[in-house]
Amino acid sequence: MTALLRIDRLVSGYGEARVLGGVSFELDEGRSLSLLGRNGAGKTTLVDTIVGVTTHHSGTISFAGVDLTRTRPERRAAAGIGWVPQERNIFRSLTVEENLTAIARPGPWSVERVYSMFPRLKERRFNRGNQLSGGEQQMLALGRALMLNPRLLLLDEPLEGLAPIIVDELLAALRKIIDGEGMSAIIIEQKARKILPLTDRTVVLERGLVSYAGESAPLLADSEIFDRYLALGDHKAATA
Amino acid sequence: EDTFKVGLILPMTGPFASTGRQVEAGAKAYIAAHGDTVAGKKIELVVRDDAGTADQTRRIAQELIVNDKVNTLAGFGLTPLALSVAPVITQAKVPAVVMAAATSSITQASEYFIRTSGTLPQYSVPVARWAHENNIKKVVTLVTDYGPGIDAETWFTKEFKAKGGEVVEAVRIPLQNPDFAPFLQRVRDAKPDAVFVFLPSGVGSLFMKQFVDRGLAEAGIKLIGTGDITDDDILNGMGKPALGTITAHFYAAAHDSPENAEFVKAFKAANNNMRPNFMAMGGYDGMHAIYAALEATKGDADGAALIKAMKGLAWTSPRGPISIDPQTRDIIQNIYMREVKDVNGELQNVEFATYKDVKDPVKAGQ
Amino acid sequence: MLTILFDGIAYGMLLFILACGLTITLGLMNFINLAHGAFAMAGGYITVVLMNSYGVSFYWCLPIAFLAVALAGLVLERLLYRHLYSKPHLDQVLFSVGLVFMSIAGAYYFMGGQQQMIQLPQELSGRWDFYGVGIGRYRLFIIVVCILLTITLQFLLTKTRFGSQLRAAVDDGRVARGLGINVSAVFALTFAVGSGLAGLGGAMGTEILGLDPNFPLKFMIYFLIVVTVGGTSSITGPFLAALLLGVADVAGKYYVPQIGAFVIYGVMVAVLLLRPHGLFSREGGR
Amino acid sequence: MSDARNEARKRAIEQLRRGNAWRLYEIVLWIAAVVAIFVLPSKMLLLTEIAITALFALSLDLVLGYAGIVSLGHAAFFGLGAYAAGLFAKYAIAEPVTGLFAAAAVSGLAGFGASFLVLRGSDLTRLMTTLGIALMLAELANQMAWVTGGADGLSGVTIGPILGLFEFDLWGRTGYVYSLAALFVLTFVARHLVNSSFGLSLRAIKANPMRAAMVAIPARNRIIVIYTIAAAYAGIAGALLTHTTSFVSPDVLAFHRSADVLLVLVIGGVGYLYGGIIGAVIFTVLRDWLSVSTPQYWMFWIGLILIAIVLVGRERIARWHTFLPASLQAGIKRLATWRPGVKLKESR
Amino acid sequence: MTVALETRNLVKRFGGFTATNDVSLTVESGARHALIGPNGAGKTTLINLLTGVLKPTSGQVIVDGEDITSLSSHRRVRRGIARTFQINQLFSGFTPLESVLLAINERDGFGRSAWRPLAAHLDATDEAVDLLERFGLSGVMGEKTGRIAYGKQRLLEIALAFASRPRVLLLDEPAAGVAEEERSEVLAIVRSLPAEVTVVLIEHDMDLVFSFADRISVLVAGVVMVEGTVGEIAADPRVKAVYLGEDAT
Ligand SMILES: Nc1ncnc2c1ncn2[C@@H]1O[C@H](COP(=O)(O)OP(=O)(O)OP(=O)(O)O)[C@@H](O)[C@H]1O
Ligand SMILES: Nc1ncnc2c1ncn2[C@@H]1O[C@H](COP(=O)(O)OP(=O)(O)OP(=O)(O)O)[C@@H](O)[C@H]1O
Ligand SMILES: [Mg+2]
Ligand SMILES: [Mg+2]
Repeated sequence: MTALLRIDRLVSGYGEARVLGGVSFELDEGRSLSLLGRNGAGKTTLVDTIVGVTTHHSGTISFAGVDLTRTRPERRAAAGIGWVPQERNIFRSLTVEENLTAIARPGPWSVERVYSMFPRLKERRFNRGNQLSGGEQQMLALGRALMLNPRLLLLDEPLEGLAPIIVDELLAALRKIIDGEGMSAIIIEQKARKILPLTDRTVVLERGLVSYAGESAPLLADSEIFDRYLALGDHKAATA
Repeated sequence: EDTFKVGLILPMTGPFASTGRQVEAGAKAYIAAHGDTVAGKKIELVVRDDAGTADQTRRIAQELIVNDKVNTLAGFGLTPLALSVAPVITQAKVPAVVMAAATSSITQASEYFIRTSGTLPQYSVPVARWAHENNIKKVVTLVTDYGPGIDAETWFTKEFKAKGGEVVEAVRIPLQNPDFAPFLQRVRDAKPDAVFVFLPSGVGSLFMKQFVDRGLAEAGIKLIGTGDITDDDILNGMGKPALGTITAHFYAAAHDSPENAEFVKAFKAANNNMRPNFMAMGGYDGMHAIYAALEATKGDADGAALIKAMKGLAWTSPRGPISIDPQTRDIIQNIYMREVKDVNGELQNVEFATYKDVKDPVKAGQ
Repeated sequence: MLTILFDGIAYGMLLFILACGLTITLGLMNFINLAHGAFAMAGGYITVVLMNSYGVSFYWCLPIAFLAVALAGLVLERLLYRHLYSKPHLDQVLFSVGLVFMSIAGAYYFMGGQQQMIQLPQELSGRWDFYGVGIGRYRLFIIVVCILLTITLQFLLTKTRFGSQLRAAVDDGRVARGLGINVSAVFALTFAVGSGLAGLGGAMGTEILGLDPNFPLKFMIYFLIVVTVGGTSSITGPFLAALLLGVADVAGKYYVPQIGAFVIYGVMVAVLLLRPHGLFSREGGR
Repeated sequence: MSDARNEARKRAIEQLRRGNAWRLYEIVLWIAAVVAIFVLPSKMLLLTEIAITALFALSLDLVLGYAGIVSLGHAAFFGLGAYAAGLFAKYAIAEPVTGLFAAAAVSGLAGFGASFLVLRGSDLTRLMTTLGIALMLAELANQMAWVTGGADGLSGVTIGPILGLFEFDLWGRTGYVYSLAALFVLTFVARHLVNSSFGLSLRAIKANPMRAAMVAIPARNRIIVIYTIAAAYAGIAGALLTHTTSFVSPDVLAFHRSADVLLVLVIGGVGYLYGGIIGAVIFTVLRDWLSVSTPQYWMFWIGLILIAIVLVGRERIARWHTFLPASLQAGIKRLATWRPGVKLKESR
Repeated sequence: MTVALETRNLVKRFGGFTATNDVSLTVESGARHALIGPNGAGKTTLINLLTGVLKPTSGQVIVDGEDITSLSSHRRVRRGIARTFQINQLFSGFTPLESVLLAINERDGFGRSAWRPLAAHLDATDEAVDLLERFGLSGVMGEKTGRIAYGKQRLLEIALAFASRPRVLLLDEPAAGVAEEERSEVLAIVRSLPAEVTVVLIEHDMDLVFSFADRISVLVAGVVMVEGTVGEIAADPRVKAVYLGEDAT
């Protein structure tokens, strides 16, 4: 069985500037991956490159056996990639409902199902994108990505700004989506411990390079390994 | 030193570009017909575009005099354009032949201006006279709200009132005006015998259409005006609505004379079948004035000498007999009353009456 | 009195028909397309040439002008415009003014500088007298066409998914693409429709406004006024604005001709001071 | 620790200094402008026009490039200045420098009044509000014929010698020197203005008004001030036109003038002061050259060039030297980063 | 203790929707006050009302005993109120140095100084450099703000609020998007502000809230549901039900 997503020696950035310096990893269908790393490590850049909205320099991205490296972003979405951008980027002149329907693709996720996951959105369905609270925008961004009925979800800090109770619900929902429906996901999160239990694999980025790629479990289980890749000491060393 | 340069400054682009084209074509038609050497000098025409902006006209004039060493300036599509060069030509002592601009005051702004077009009062007054003679008692005037329009309104009204007529209303239309509806409705509601109209030439055709569409003609209101509204250049495209319009002007392409027949033929041949209008005539006769003056000075290109030679010139132009008033340097010419008629499938301004040797009434009155 | 009202409405509708394409390109696509008038002019010249040289009926000219100009718009969009969506507004101004200049010179070259005229079919010229109110037939025709257009456009833009996709693409093109909206196709199609509408406006406007190479510059201000006063977030806004401006302008010129020239600008400035985002824009809209 | 701090401090000051140091291209530009007096005697009039347009565009840059307020009616202030200078010379004092002050005062006052109208609204709204104001003024100039001479223009304006010493000559040399001097002084002032705290706050208002308010910037206040200053600048430009042509007609207020100056500024690039000057040089020279070579169709070529500028991108045009061979590039770079007080060889 | 910040019956309606419903809140001077509540409860709206970004439908805002309800935003900042935004509001074309310098100069009343070059404000530059250093931004001091990583932008957002040396500091989810290990540092900097500075913090990260605040108000559907000490709030079953969820610390 081939991997759902295969990234090979990917170099990308913004215009001339290169942020990712050759990143490789794979993700199988139905599995999930935590993407970790400090501020500025290039996590967002990686996800955005998979979506196709950064400048690609070299390397390949293949998805479900098809090479997507040169495919336009809208085609990638059609191929089954759903995206929650870091800054949410809700379409501000569309209502909540239009935000969901404008990009919808057929599949199990419908407006009603998103509403049942986030009742708050249903209450605000006629509000326009720029009239939502930060957390509501976050919910909408996630709902919007689900409306694409993707095979792979790319979540860039999806928990940021959500109330704890919603975070819990959301994590549960994500688990259900990944385990129950076989959707794959790449999740970026600042608080590694929140998502490590949820994901099978982990990639840690450091200055545009992969510093750890492997199972998630050992990171959680062994605090020494966790610290080596993700904790403060390392941070101090780097800025000194 | 064997060339004699004429700097022709015209609006070749912008809203008044058609003026520029006609004048230029007229001037070129003259050169084509009369050769390019006069009194041993080769005439060279330097055409420049001022886009209808006065400070450009002024700069170009100055540059032509200082750098290109032109011997005469000519052209000037609009009054402010002509006025802006007045200080320059006075200082540099270079004659300037006004070929299109039509406000009376221009020639007073400098001793070095002469004019071969005409002045609005010159052909507005005859309309008033004709209207009076033809039993029109109540008139509404309708003019574009800028210098020439106001000139036309003033002088028509003055003459018409003097003859005992009544101007019931004076309507002015803004220069930028997409729709005539409210103004025409006003005219209609005033129920005059006739409406006297001056509009810049392109606009005239639209006006005419709406005039008919709105049923003013049916309501018995006669359309009279200066020849600008039945500009020969576009008259033929106006179609039926234009028929029967009475206008006064110094030139009609249909003017019946051998000189004119020849001119029109040559002009059309050289300009892709474009019909000459009064602006082309201004350009044509302007060149004649320059030629004749140079002839008279025997090739002496000195500005003062040229101006002196131009004063009092008299000749038979395609438009009829004309002369340059030695006192005012303005043109004296016949003004014709014309009616738009269908002549062999083409609309023409057909002349039916003549006011002979009309002077600019403004200066005549002073 | 009622005649003036009718004339005002008709004049407003004429403004609207010319401006509604711009409502789409400027209002919805957020592209400052000052060359809108050039597309309108193209529609006008197509009509003039077809009617005067080939004797095509006026009614046929309208759809032909729409389609031909839409096609031209599409080609230009693919070749040039699409590179400019992401550029600053000022670049768009520069570009479209460049296009205006070229179109003016082009029109001079091919069509000459004089006013072009068309002869309307018999049934559209003249007017009816309806209990003392003069109803110009052509003016009535314009009003009817306008109302139909407005309804269709409003439906397309607010009630269809295409409309949402368009607005999403304008709000944030990068993210819209990342979420599967074919932004370039949406823009191309919209731009083509906008241009086509300009062409239609030009074809219908020739009779009343005339047509000469300066058309794009001469009427640019009026298009912009309608769109600005109406607000850029809907089609109905500019529609109502055009009505208001038309009636105000005609009535102003009829009743107080001395200040007739100021009316339309005065109304515009007053409206914009009171409602900076346009008379009929939703609060907080773009 | 304090070493690192000192280092950071030095970098900071260096960074800020770089912002307002005289650049080589500026110096070259001014020298070239002065040299032109002697080597291009036949082009004085064109150069005068360039200087006036440049000043006018500079004025627009102050509001557009720095405060982010677009305007399609900037000719209102230019025209007011032109008329003010004309009337002032005709009825009061014929000496032009006094006239400049008079024009600046009139336009500045008008700008102060108008600034309240552009405080709110989007780009489009401001564009149209300013346009509306200018068009109404133009119409007013047309209708108030008893003051302005109406559509025929204000003639009979005679301008005295500058400071009672220098007569305007037919070749336009005095006019050029006069305009250039005004341009230089005002650019110098503007340079200080935009490189100060005040200038930074303007750019902040343009970049993000909400945050600007949250760092205590009184946006209304600042906009009113800069708008008034810019209007005075435009008025001076208009006055220079009156002084060098001794004639005023309503097209000083016309729409095309507002549009042209916007084009000029955008061609040259907004927000760095010299955009107006460079744009004026490019636009005026091109237009003159094209309209001499093809009086009827020059608009076509200008249009083509505008489109090309946009499509190629001003940044890329500005980086033309990157297409040169590497050795030349290095040389140019060194020259371009040169500042007074730094020896050529040292700068890297 | 004196009251630094007070709202009286503050109401904000958007059309038919009431985002802030009769909120009367008092925050004592020098307090470390947290404001929590579900998404869409109206926390940001309240901050917007306090800072003049929004105008209240009714009610008053009082700072240091003075009614500032009708003052514009920049005047409020002058009176010592500063804030951060939940969604970054930065000058993306400025460098962090310029941004901070701007805030400092405005605070010191040099905003109108139109002749003196920026580099000549030496004290301000020093202060700016120190501030950037404290937030770990001196490395990117000279880069365009739009190009630095999101997390650093968040830090700049806070630094800007600091630059105006507020007496009342309103922080709207300052830690969102900041790396986990830096969060506590940021809050440590906030905590190290002089004791008389009043801080109101909105945050969904309960670890931070509980370690930082001495009092907490819980806002639900535009209404203050409860207010109390950390212990009281953490134990309150209603707060658990609507906000904290079960497994909260
Ligand atoms: N638009 C841009 N242009 C240029 N450089 C950029 C741009 N956006 C980000 N960068 C640079 O790319 C690098 C990686 O940024 P990225 O946003 O991918 O980091 P991240 O790991 O997502 O960080 P964070 O946790 O803060 O979101 C940073 O050094 C940043 O300065
Ligand atoms: N301009 C507006 N028009 C209509 N409703 C609005 C507007 N702005 C905000 N709202 C609504 O007001 C409510 C309160 O929003 P607010 O941003 O204050 O929430 P919040 O408590 O900060 O939430 P979060 O924790 O998610 O940031 C939300 O439901 C939002 O949808
Ligand atoms: Mg990120
Ligand atoms: Mg919030």
